[in-house]
Parts: sequence; structure tokens; C-alpha cells
Amino acid sequence: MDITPQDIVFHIFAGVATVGSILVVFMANPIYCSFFLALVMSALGGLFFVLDAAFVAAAQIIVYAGAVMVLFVMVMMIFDLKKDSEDLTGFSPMTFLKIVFVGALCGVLMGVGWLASGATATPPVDLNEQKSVMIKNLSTAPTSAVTDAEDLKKEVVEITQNPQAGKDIFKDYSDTQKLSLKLFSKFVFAFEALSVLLLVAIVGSVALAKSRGGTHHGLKRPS
Amino acid sequence: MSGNLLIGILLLSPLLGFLINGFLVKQNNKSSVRAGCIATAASTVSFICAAILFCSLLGHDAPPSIRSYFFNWINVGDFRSDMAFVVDHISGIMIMIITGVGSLIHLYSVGYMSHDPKPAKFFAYLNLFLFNMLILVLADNLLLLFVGWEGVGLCSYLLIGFWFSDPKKAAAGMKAFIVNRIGDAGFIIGLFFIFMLFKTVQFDELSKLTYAVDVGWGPLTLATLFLFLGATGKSAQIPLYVWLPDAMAGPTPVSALIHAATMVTAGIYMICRLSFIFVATPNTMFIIACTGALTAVFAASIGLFQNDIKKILAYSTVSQLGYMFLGVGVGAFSAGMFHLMTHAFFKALMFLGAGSVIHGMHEEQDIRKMGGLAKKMPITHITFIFGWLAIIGTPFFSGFFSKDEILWRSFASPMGAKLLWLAGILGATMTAFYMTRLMALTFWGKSRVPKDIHPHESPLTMTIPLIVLAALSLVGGWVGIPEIIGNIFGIHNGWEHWFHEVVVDVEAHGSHLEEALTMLTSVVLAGCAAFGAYVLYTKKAEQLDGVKAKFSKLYKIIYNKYYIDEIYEGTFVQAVVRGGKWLWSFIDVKVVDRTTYLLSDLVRGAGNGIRLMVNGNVQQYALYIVFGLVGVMILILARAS
Amino acid sequence: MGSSVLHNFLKVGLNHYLLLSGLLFSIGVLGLLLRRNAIVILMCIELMLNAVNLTFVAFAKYGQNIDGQIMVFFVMTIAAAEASVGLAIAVAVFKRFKEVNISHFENLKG
Amino acid sequence: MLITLIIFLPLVFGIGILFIKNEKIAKSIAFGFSVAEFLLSLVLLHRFDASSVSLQFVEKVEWLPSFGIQYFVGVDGLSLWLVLLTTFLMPIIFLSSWTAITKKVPAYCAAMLILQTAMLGTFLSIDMILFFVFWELMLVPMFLLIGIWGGEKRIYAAYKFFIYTMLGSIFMMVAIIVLMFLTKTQLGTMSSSLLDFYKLKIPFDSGYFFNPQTLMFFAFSLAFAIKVPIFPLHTWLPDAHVQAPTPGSVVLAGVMLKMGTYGFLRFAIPLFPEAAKQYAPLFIGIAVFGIIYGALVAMVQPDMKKLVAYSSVSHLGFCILGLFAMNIEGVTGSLYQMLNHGVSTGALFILVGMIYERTHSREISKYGGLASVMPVFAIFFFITTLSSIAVPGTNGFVGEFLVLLGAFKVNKLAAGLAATGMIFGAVYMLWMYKRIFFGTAGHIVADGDKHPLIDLNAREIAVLVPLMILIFWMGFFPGNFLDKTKVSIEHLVRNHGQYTLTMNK
Amino acid sequence: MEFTPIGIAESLLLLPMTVVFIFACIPITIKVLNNNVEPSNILSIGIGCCGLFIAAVLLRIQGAHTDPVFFGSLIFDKMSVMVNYGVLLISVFTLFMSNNNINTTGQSLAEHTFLILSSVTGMMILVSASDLMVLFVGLELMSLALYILIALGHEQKFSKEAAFKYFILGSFASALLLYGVAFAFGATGTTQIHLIGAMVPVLMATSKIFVLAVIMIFVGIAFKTSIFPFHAWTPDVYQGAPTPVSAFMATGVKLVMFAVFLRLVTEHFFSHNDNLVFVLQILAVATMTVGNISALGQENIKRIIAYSSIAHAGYMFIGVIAASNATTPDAAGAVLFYLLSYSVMNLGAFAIISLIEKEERGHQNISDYSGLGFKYPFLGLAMAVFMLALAGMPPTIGFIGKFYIFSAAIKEGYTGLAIFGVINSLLSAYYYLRIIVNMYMRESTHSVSVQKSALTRTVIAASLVLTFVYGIISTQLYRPALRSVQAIMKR
Repeated sequence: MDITPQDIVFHIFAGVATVGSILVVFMANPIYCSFFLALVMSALGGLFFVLDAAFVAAAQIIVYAGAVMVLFVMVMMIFDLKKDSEDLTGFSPMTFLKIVFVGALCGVLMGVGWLASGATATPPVDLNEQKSVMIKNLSTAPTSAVTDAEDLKKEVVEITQNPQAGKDIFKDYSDTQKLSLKLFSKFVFAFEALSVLLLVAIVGSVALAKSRGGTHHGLKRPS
Repeated sequence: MSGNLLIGILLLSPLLGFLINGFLVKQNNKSSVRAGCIATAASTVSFICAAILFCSLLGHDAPPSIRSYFFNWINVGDFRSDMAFVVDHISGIMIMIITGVGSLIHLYSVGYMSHDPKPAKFFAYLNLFLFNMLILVLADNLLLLFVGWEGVGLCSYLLIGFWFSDPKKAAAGMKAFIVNRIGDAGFIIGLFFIFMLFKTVQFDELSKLTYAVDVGWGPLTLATLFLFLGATGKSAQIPLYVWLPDAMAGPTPVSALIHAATMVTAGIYMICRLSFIFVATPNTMFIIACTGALTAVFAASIGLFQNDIKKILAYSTVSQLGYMFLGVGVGAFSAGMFHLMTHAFFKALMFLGAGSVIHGMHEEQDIRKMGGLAKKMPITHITFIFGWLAIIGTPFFSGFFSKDEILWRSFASPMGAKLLWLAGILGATMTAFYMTRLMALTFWGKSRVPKDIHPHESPLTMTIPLIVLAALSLVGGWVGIPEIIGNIFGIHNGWEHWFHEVVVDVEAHGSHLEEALTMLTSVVLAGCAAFGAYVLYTKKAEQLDGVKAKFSKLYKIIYNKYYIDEIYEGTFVQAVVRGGKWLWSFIDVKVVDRTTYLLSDLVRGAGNGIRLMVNGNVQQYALYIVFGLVGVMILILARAS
Repeated sequence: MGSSVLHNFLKVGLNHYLLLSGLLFSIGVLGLLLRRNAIVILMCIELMLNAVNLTFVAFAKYGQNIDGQIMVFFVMTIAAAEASVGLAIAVAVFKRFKEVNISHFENLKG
Repeated sequence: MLITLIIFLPLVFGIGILFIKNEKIAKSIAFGFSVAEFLLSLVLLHRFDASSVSLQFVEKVEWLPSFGIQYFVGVDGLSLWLVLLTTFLMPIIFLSSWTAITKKVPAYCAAMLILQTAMLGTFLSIDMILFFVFWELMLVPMFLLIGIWGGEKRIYAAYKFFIYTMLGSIFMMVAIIVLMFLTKTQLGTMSSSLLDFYKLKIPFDSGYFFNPQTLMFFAFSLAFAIKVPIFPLHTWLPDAHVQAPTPGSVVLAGVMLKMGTYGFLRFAIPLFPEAAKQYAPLFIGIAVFGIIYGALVAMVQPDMKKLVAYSSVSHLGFCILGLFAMNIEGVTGSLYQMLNHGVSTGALFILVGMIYERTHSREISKYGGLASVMPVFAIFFFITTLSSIAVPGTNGFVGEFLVLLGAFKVNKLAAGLAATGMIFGAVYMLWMYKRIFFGTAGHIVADGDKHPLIDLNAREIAVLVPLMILIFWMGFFPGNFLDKTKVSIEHLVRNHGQYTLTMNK
Repeated sequence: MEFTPIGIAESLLLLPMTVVFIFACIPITIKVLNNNVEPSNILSIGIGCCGLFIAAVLLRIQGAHTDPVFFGSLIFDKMSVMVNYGVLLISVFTLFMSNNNINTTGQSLAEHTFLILSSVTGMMILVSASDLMVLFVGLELMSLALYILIALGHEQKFSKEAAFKYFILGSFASALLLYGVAFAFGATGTTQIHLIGAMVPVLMATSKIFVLAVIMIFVGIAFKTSIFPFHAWTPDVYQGAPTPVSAFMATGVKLVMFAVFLRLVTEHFFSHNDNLVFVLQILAVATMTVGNISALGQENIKRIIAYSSIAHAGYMFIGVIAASNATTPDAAGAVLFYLLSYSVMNLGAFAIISLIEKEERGHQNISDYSGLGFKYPFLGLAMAVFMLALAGMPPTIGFIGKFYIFSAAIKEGYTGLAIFGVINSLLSAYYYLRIIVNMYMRESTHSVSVQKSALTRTVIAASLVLTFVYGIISTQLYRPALRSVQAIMKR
């Protein structure tokens, strides 16, 4: 078990992410904070690459480091940020307490994470998941519905009797293909629900931005 | 059946009188005669019934008792008490005394209360008293007796406090009731003992039982002791006598009827009723005798120097009651009953006489302001002399026989003792002294009546009862002439025989010579004392001050009744009141209530404290979340390992 | 033996990723607790979500289960939505209070 | 239907009265209805079979079947008279408060009537959950009565009353639930019926306090002890009594305190016989202490109502003493004492209310010589005083005597000490009577111009006369009352430990 | 056998929540199309209620299904149907209240309606979620809508502050929940609840990661249900939020989140670990106690109700704990019943608060309620009843709910918890009574006018009726609750 280049890359990115996130917390100027946050996110994107999640890594950099951070920076532009010096709390017993508790939290999380690495389970046989794969098969092989149905039935029986077969169905696809397949089958509902969520977020943000506040009994008061 | 009816009328007639006078007759001055007539009629009807009932008991083939059952009162579990009454030899005598003397006093009151604003109320109470007293003596079981027992106490309370706008008089009534209550509590405990031991409180059932003599302090002794405690309350014995002198605050007829003739003798009656139990408990008997003797001497000694005419008579009553207890204590129940009767006559007479004096003196009661009234109030004077002679034990007057019987029994009875006899003699001597002093200061000697008071003789309604009672004071004792004298005249002592069936007398053992000697001793000593007093208070009155000065301390103590009232006030009363105040202000308010407050303040304070956690700082809230998270994690993970 | 420990530390496995994500998450929490600038607090929340993303991807890799990567998409989307709403609220707050320092937002308490 | 009618009629009327705006009509109707209710309960009395120990007039309807909870009501000798006491007092209360309550009269009438439903329900429920429902329901109208129509510190008193009473009942609730699960394990089906509870064998261990039976016994006892109230838990009572309006005090003293003793009689003692037996000395001790304590504290009270309130502590001590004597005399006496206390203390509160209405003062020291000004009032007060201090011939005597007799059989010392309660009872009552009615005219009586001290009017006499009649009736003819309860009590006492109850239609 | 890629039948099951969301969009669409002119209040609310009603009808038609659909993402079982009914009712009441509330009525009611209904959509997803990720999405949908709803209140400062606080803490809690989901995913390889549930007995003993996952998921949900010590936001947010929104949060969110608790509990997420159960007991007791004693000295009525909602969460949590090891559905059914009963009482109380309050935290102190009882007999009576019901006095629904919870706790052997519960209901009586005392026993110090709103009064009347009716014939509600949880336990 030699140390591979990936390991070294991990350590570099991990170091960058850690230092960056510490700086996010301790930089007084929010603009710097946002810069370091972008750095952390990019580093994480790098780690995603290391973890063979290229598509996710790309999305991470585009969506997070790009879009979301821009949003943050933009909002910061709106605010008048002259009172940065007061931003960080001075050292008080409460600060101490906070650090102690967060340290404890950190200890538990890291400790359990470090010690429990071997405890990852293989995914259980999930008939629903297999069904989703079958549906893919069904859609890629347009034959007569009747025979398909017959085939499907056969396949279902086969898979049920041989659980390992379910895993093998995936092996022909690339990661991104697998992602898309799953996204639109197994997680289709969540995906659709997300669209609603985004709509709500948009409408909500707009409504909030438009709202003028103040109590008005149906009257429209000029802002 | 006729027994039932007669007893019914006997009882209900005073009750009816009470109801009519209490609710129908207008409460004003003018109704005095009407109310008095109604009440007197009611009691007279009772007297007639009582007389008929009594007569039916006479004769050889007469029934030993007449029972009458009205209805069941309490019947719970094993306990049963009926509204049932019995007239037998003992209660027969009692009802005669009660209704007889009662009627006379009712009659007397018509005159006495003629100027009172609320005579109807007075007569109503008087009738109610008669009713309760009759229940007491006629009751066929102990609990019903207790009904009358408390009932008479209640009437006593009402009548003592009759002129309630005087705080002292109201207080005296209350004192009487409460002191009586102490005795009553004892009585009821005694009753419980009796019931626990014998499963019944019916007199006839109890009397049929046989009792093993309890020489120690077993439950039977306790039972009788507690009953005796009840008796000391009602009959004003040491230590519960204190209410009786104060009870003189009531109208004088009340003093005569309730606090001399009838109610106060209830204790004697009760003990005689249960004589078969009492004789089985020699320890109790001894205590009774001692208490009686002590009370007789003690009260007489207080009576020596009192100046209030009614107070003197009151202490005299306490003293005489002591004699009765001495009698029953040595097992001479019939002698006790005998003295009860004679005392009822002469003491009622004296009280009424005193009432007549007070009436004539316009409510003046201090004998130092009297003197020489013999001329102004001849009838009162003559009748009073009868009473005086009776009480000091002048031979052949009623008091002589009964008192001597008691003294002789205390001397000779196996339950008696020489010391008891000696105390009796001492008491008798003192009685002679202070009664003579009373006579001397009131009726004889020079007049010391203030100028603005013009004493006058009382009206006829008042003097007739006096005359009747005077006669009775003379002849009342002749039913129980002792053998040594009776043999001379060939008269049989019917009294003891009469009681033979109901009362368990303890036989006296002594020779006639001893009896004659003791009798002589007491007569001589009493005579000397009386003479001494007469001389002192009529002839040598001016030397008195010197004597007083010589013994000023002793005189003061005695004059202030040995400060017993003050001692009681300072100890028991104060203890109770202070205790109550302490319980309230400390235990109730400071401890119990404060604890409640403390708890609620604690909870509310904790709440306000915890609310400080919600201080508006959102990071603080986040810290709580972290705290909770870490806490839960550590608790679970650390405990797991 | 020391070299063995070092080797174990340098040889990257799932535990390294969990360690890192735990660390990043905790740093995010620390920022949330300590920073007073509303925007920075929002950033810290983003940091936490990123730490979770790392966990998901690591589990996806080491658990041979691509579902983890899908979760990351969801988390990203939600994080973006959250960020937009959060910033909208922050703007609204800023409009009323003229202030983004959260120590001024302590009117509701008790 | 009779019992349901009796329970719920007042509720229906009470809600109806809320919609009446006119005060006079409202109180007339309330009075009329309460009289009708009383007549209805007389029908119950008339039809009651005194020779049966079973529950009578039983009505049973499924309520919460999954828990075996039923609408289950019935009456037997133990509850009969308490029901009648309740219905009897209610018209008297309405009549007595005719002029005393001036604000929000319809609401007042409604509260009283709803309270009546709750009280009757409490006495008549056989199902424990149903009992608990009524038990708790009772708090609300009483809370409002004290709080809305009460005296100066009414709010404080109302809180205290409510919280204190609830403090007791919550643990009872837990115990009831535990019992319900016990029925499931022991009898097969879950039930909250008292009849089933009686059949349970609840584990008991005399050597160890923390055993189910003892704990549940104390859970129940706490609820009832607070209601009674027993000594250290009594502090709500003086405040509630003093601050409550007269009708509230009357109901509180007349009926609600009885719920505690009734609870002991009906539930705590027969359900947990071994525990009750073991801890009977404790309760006897507390009861005796309470008798003396209540009397002594009553003695030094400067306020009439407070005095009467503490006297309740003393009187209810007798009830507890009798109950824990656990013999026929004691229990009978206790039950009788409950009725007595309802009548006599109820009357006392009415009387105090009458004088308060005239002078707006309850301070004893301000009175004196009232008997000359208001003789009729003085007579009524005196009769009530007699009843309160248990003079033979009045109802109080019968009860106290039987209680003491029962207690004496068990514990002589306790009975002896309790007998001193008789003495102190006389002390505080007569002392108060003396200070109010006797002596020289006091501060208030002397300047009668400010508050005309007119003697009682016809309405007030009409209020008091039934109570006075009852005082003597119950004193001289206790058999009339005790005959109805005799077999029930004998059954209860003789079967201590294996008490069961049946029902007949 | 007919087979379709994603069965139409499956898709149709989404119809209720879809309808809700579609109807949610209608008022704002109208507004946008109409030149940004606010449609009339009644129109917005009417459309919203219409949608909710149709959704309810659809739910009724579809009924319950025992198996998960959408590849295990969702499950429309009896419990979700029942909770959905509850959510729909609550949202109707909320909309009714919003009509005349000083803080919601006016120019943005269309958005308000949209957000309420969106939140309802999120809730419906949440209760039907059978996958932790879907659960998270539903939670976020619900929460985001709520954050904005709070911020939209007309209060100048308080609503913004409350929204901001709620947002920060809510996001933090979501992050924790998400972390937990990630750990659960790592430990089991799946996010489907029933699959994880099957592994719990093994994992609890072997995998610390899984234990951590459970804890963090618990914390995430506990935050929303305001279990101590995750409760601190509750009073601030309830106070700052517009009253209808507070009502919505106090009832709807609580209902849904406890339903999620129940779902996890019935899959034995919280069992098989004694320490966990022990800690949960501590938290339950602490929650009740802290909630109740904090409310004792509080003056602001909304904060009182907020603290009381914390306490009630504690009571319900007792039921959850009792359900965690139960084999019978009693405890879970009791929790469900309690949730519904609590919602009814609380909505009524909030409706009254909503009528009485004035702008900028005006007329929210309990001293403002002085003399109200006799001045407004109906409102006074209703408030008194709601307070007594919340205190657990019979014969209201509050009593019977407590009875079910405590009896379930005793049945499962948690007698200690039941005792703490009853003691707490005693403590709570004080502050509920305080409100009654103010209404009936104190003279009013200043005149308080009450808004006239037929809709809000309808809410009050309906809650009043339900409070009594289900207090007396509670079986009619308890039995369906029992059956609905029985269904999920059988699986």
C-alpha cells in the first residue's frame, strides 16, 4: 500500500480547504471571507475530482465557486461595510465556551469519522432501484410491448433470485450516465420537488425584495 | 301506656312552654306575667305528672320502675341508643325535686323578673332547662343522659349570659360552658370505655351485669375516672369548680334552680346511677372521696371572707357538693342523694332569699352594704334563718341528717378514712362560720345600707316559694333519720331502703356510740363556729380590722380565692390562646404557607432564570444547539463504551 | 513504528475524508457562533453544507454507490436556494436596521 | 335516565342562562331550576332501595371503548346523601345570594349550575375516568366564582385553590391509568370501572414503601387530602373561603370538601385496603392533629370567615378520623359528619354573608352587642353554632359522637385527643359568638347609621329555616338518614380487603 | 399486467400536492398579469382554500396505499393521509386568519397565499417522504417558504429579525440533519427509511457512524419541533412572525415534524440503544419543564403560547419515546391524536390573538386582555376554553389528548415520564389561568378594540366546537389515528 499521487493531492487540497475555511472564519473583512470561501469550494472541487466524481466537481466549481459566491459578493456590495473592525467578537467567557463546545463537536465528528472508516456498508439490494434500471432498459430497447413485458417479468424474477445481478446492470455505463439515469428514475421525485423549491425561493426572494414593510390596512404607502 | 303518656307530658310540657315563650310571646317588658304564667303552668304540669309517677312507685307491690320507649335514636353497628326514659326510685326522687323546686322557682321568677325587658326569653330558657334536666335524670341510657347533660349546660350558658350586654356576664356564661365541656369530653370518653367493655350503654342492661372489682388502673377504673371527670365539670368540683362562682352573674332564680338545686347535682346523680360500676373501682372511689373532701374544705375556706352574697352562697354550694362527693366516694350513695335533696331545698331557699334581698336592695349584692335587714324584710329573714339552720347542721333540720350521714359514713365506711371525716368536720365548722357571718352582716346588726336605697319586702309570688322551701328545709330531712335517732322516736330510715334496689351502698361498720360521738362533735364545733361568727360580726365588728391586718396575707389569698382563676388564666387559657396564635402565625403562616410560596417562587424564579437564556442573541441559540448536540453525542457514545 | 503511523496518516482512505469534512463542518459551526456579520454567517452555513457534500462524495466513492453524488446535486441546489433566500432576508433586514451586525438584532428576547 | 337527568340538567340550564340578559329573570330561573333539581333528587331518594348494597339506577354507555372507559353512573348508600346535600344546598344558595351578587348575575348563575353538574357527576360516577373528568371540571367554575365575584385578594386565592387542587389530582390521574392497565393484566380487558378496580389484587409489600399499592394509595390520598383538606395541605382553604363570595364559600364548604372525604371512603380505602390499613395510624394521627390544630388556629382568627374556614379543617379532621377507624361506627359517623358539616358550615357561611352584606366587614373585633340589634339573626346564628360545636340534639353531635366512638375502638389516645377538639370547638365558636353578639355595642354596631343593621327579612329567614330544621331533624332522627346508608357501610367495612360492588338495574 | 415506466397511478398519487402547488401559483399569477395590482384578499384566500379543499377531496378519493411509490421516495400510507388532512385543515384556518390580521392583510396577500400553500406542499412531501433525501427536500421547501412568510410580515423590525434568526438557526439545523443523512447513507448505503430501519438493530450496536447519524437527524427534527435545548428560537420567532404564520408554525410544522418523528420511530430509528432512549427521556422532561416554567413569568401572550408550545412538544415527545420501543400502536396513535388536538386548541388561541393584536407588537401583552372576557363574551369564552384545554382540563380535547399520551407512556413502562408530564401540566395551569384571570377578573385598563372578521371568527368557532366535540367523543378521532399508525407499524 504505497502512497499514491492522489493521496498527495488530497493532502494538498485538504490543507488548502482547512486553512481557507479557518480564514473564512477569522478574516475580518467579509470580502476576504468570500474570497477564501471560494478557495475552499474550489479545493473541495479538487477533492471531488480525486474521488472520481468529475461531474460533481465541475458543478461544484461552476455553481458554488461561481454563481453562489458571486451572489454573496453582490449582496455585500449593497451593504455599507465600514464597521468591520467590530465584527469579530472579542474574547469573553462566552467565546471560550463556544470554542470549547465546537472543539468537542469537532472532536466527536473527527474521532468517529477517523475510527469508523471501515464501517461503510454496501448498498442493500433494493428492488426499486433495480426496477429503475429495468425501466431504462425498457426505454432504450423499443420492441413490442408484450414481449418487453414478458422479458421484464423474466428479468425481475432473475434479479430477485440473484441479488448480485442487480449491481452488474450498472457496469456498462459511465459515471455521468449513471448519474443521469438515477436522477431521472430513482430520484425523479426529489428532482421535481427541487424545481418547486427553487420557484419558491425565487418568488420568495422577489416578494421580500418588493415588500415595503410597515403596517398598512390595505393602504399602499409610498416607500 | 299511661306511663308513656305521663312521661311524655312530663317532658314535653316544659318543651312546649319553651316553644311558646320563645317564639310566640312577644319579647317585651309587658309580657312578664303572661310568660311567667305559661312557664309556671308548664312546670307545674310537669310536677303533677312527676308526682303521679312517683306515687305509682310507692307501695309494696309497685313496679320497681316505669319505662317508656319513644323511638330509636342512634343505631349504628353495635351501638344503640334509644329515646327511652325510665322512672325508678332514683330518678323518681330527682324529678320530684326538679319539678317541685323548679315550679317554685318559676313562680318566684314571675315576681323577680317583673322589671326585666325580656322576661319571655328568660322563662323560655328556664323551661328549656327543665326539659333538659328531666331528660338527664330520666334517660335510660348513658348517651341520652349525656344529651340532658349537655343540654342543661347549654341552658346554664344561656341563663348565665342572660344579660349579655354586660361583657362580664357573657364571659361568665362562656366560661361555664367551656369548663363544662372539658368535663363533658371526659364523660364521653368514659362512655366509650363503658361501651367498649360492655357493648351497651343501657342502664338496665349494665345493672344486670356483674363487675369484677378492679383494684388497679384497668379500663374499668379509667372508665369511672373519666366519668367522674365529667361529674367534676358539671358539679363544680376541684379542679373544674371555677365556673360556678362566676355563674352567679345570671339572674338569681337561675342560681337557685340551676347552680344550687338541680343541675350541679347531676354529677352526683350520674355516679349514683352507675353506683354498681363505681363500687367496683375502689381507686376511683378514693379519688372521688378525696376530691369531695378537698373541695368541701377548700370552697368553704374561700367562702369565709367573700363579700358578695351570691358568691358566698356559690362557694357554699361548691362546698356542699364536695360533701355529696365525699359521700358517694365512700360508698354512701344514698347519703349523697339524701344530701342532694336536702341541699336542693335549703340552698334553693337561701338563693331565693338572697334574690329577695337583692331585689329589695335594688340589685345590690355586697353584704358590707347591708345589715339590719331583718326588720325591713321579715319574711325573707325568717325563711333565711331556716335555710341557715339547715346548712350549718342544726339538729333536726334537714341538713343535719344528711350531712351527718355523710360524715358518719366517711368515718365508718370501709372505703372511708378518718382523715376524710376530719376534713368533713372542718368544712362543716367553716360552713357554720361563714353562713352565720352572712346572716349577721345581712340581717342583723346595724344597718349599713346606703342612703339612697330603701329596702323593701318582696312581693307575694316571691315569698310563697320562700315559705314552702323553708318548710321543706325543716322537714325534708325527716325521711332519712339515722337509726340512732330514729330508734328513739321509732321512725324507720326509709331513705336507704328506698334506694336499696337501685343503688349499691357500701355498708358502714361502726358502733352507735361512735356514730353519736361524731354527730356530737360536728354539732358542737359548728355551734361554736356559728356563735363565734355571730359575736364577731354583730357585736365586735370593730375588732375585725385588727384581725384582718394581722393575717393580711392569708386573708388576701383567701379573699382572692387562692388566685385559682388567675392561675388557670395564666396557665391553661394563656397556653391555649398563645398556642393558637403561635400555630397560626408561625406554623400556618410562616411554615406551611411560606413553604407554598417558596415552592412557587422557586419555580417562577427558575423560569425567569431560564428565560435569561433566551437573550435574543442568535449565536447564543446556536450555541445551545451545539451544546445539545455535543451533550447528546457524548452521553450516548461515552455511555455506550 | 512512528513511520507506520505517518504512513497510515498519509495513506488516504475514507477516514481522511470524514476527518476533513468533520473539521470543515466544525469550522463552519465556529464561524456561525463567532462571526457577527450576517453575510459571513451565511457563508459559514455554505461551508457546512460543503463539508456535508464532501462526506456524500466520499461515501459514494468508498461505498461504491453513486447515489451519494446525486445527493450532492440536491444539496447544491438547496444550498443555492437557501443562499438566495438568506441573502434576500439579509437585504430586507439591512433595509430596516441599516446594519448587518447581528448583535443589533436582539429586540426579541425573554 | 334519572341520574343522567340529575347530573346534566343543571349544565343545560346553566348554559341556557348565559343567554339571558335580564338579571332578575336569570336568578329566578336559576332558583326555579335548582328547586326542580332538588325535587328530582327527592324522586331518587324515594325510589332508592335502602336494603340493597348494590349500585342503583345504573347507567352504562360505552365512551372510549379502546380503554374500556364508560359513561357509568350509579348511586348507592355512600353517595346518596351527598347527592341530596348538593341538590338541597343549591336552591338555598341561590336564594341567599339574591341580593349579595350584583354583577354579572347570569354568568354567576351559570357558573353555579355548571358547578352543580360537576359535583353531582363526581358523586355519581362509577367510572374512574368519568369521575376524574367531573373532578377536574369542578375546578373551573369554582375558580371563576372565587376570581370574579370574590373579595379583595380573590385572584390570589383563586390561583391557590386551583393549583393546589390540581396538584393532588394529577397524581391520582397517573394512578388511575396504572390501575387501568392492571385491569388489563389481571382481568383480561381494560377497564376504568370502579367495579373492576375493586376486583384487582394490587401488589403490596408491607415492609417496603415503594410498592405499587402504597404508592397508588398515596397518589389517591394526596388528591383527596388536599380537597378535604388535611393538615399541612390546608393552606388554600382559608384563602379560598375568605375570598370567595358567600355562595362560593357555601358550596366549597358544603359540598366540595366532602369530595375529599368521599374519595377516601369510596376509592382510596377500599381500593387499597392493605395500604390503607397499614397507614391508617398515620392518617389518624394527622386527623387528630388537624382537629386540634384547626380549632386552635380558628380560635385566634380575627376574621369570621377565616374562623369558619379553619373550623372546617377541624371538622373535616373528624371525618378523616372516622374513616380511618375503619369500623362501622367510625365510617357512619364520618359520613354523617360530612352531611352535618355541609349543613352547619353552609349555614354559618350564609349567616356571615348576611351580616357582611349589611356592614361590609367580617372583622370580629368590630362587632359586639349585635344580639340586641338583630335578635332573630342572633338566634339563627346561635342554633348554627350549637350544631357546629356538636351539642346533643343537633346533627353535629351524632356525627362527632359516632366518629369518636369508632376511633375509640381503634385508638384510645387518638379518640381522647380528638375529644379535646370538642372542647376547643366550643371555645372558638362561643368566643366568636360572644364577641359578635354579646357585650357592649361594638364599633360597627354602635354607628348603625352608616349601615342599617336591620334584622333578617323574610327571604333570609326562608333561606335559613330549612337549614335549621335539618339541623334538629338530623340531630334527633339520625335514623331517617342513616337507614339508607346502613347496609352499604356495613358491606364496605365488613369486607375490608375483599370489597366488591355489584349493580342492579 | 399493465406496466408503465412511471405508473400513471403512481403519478396520480402526487395529485393532491400538485393541486396545492398549482393553486398556490394562481393568485400571484393573477397579480403579475394584472400589472402587479394585488387581487382582493378574498380572492387570494378563496383560491388558496379552493386548492386545499380539492386536495383534501383528492386525498379522500385516493385513500391510503401501503407500499412506497416513486422508487421508494414516497409513501402514501394512512398516516400520511391523516396528517395531510390535518395540514390542509390547519392551512385553511391559517388562510382564514390571514385575511384580517394586521400583519398579513394588505398588499402582499397573494404572495402570502402562495407561500403558505408552497409550505403546505413541502409539508405534504415531508409526511409522505420515505427517503431521507426527499424528506430533506420537503423540509427545505417548507422552511424556505416559512422564512419568507415570516419576513413578509408588516412589522417593521420584529418580523425581519425573527425571520433572520429563524433562517440562520434553521439552516444550521438543516445542515446538521443533512450531515446525519450523509452519515446514514455512508453507514447503510441507502437513504430509504424502511431499508435503514431494517438494519437498525445491527447498526446501532456496531456502527458509531450510524449512531451519530441518528443523533444528527434527531437534532435536525428536534430543532423544528423545539425540543430543549434546540428550542430557543421558538419564542422569538413566534413573537416576531405575523400571528397567522405563528399559528401555522406552531401547529402545522409541529404536526408534520412529529409525523416524521413517528415515521422514524416506527422504523425503530430511536430504539435498540438504551443510552439514546435515556437521553431522549431527559430531553423530554427538560423540554416540558423549561417550556412551562419559562412561560410562568412571561407577559407577552405570543411568547407564552410559544413557550407553551415547547412544553406541549415535550408531552408529545413522551409519546414518541413510548412509541420507540412499542409493539402496539397506542403510543404513536396518542401522539398523532395529541398533535391534532393541540393544533385545534392552538389555532383557536392564535385566532383570538390575531383579532386583538395591533401593529408593532401592540396589544400582545396579557394585561391588554384585562376585562376582555365580559366585553366580548364569545371571544372571552373561547379563549378561556382554549386555555383550559391547553392546560388539560376535561372535558376538552386537551385533557383526553394528555390522557392518551400519559396512558401510553405508562403502558410502555415510562411511568416516571408520565409523572413528570402531569407535574408539568400542573405548572402550565398557572400561566393559562393567568390569561383567564386577566380576561375575567381584572378591570380593563385601556380600551382594546377587536377587529371584525367573520373568517377568523369562523376559525375560533370551529376550533371551539372541535375542542369540545372531540373532547367528548374522542374515539372518533382516536381510532383513525390509531389505525393510521397501526398501518405503518405493520410494515
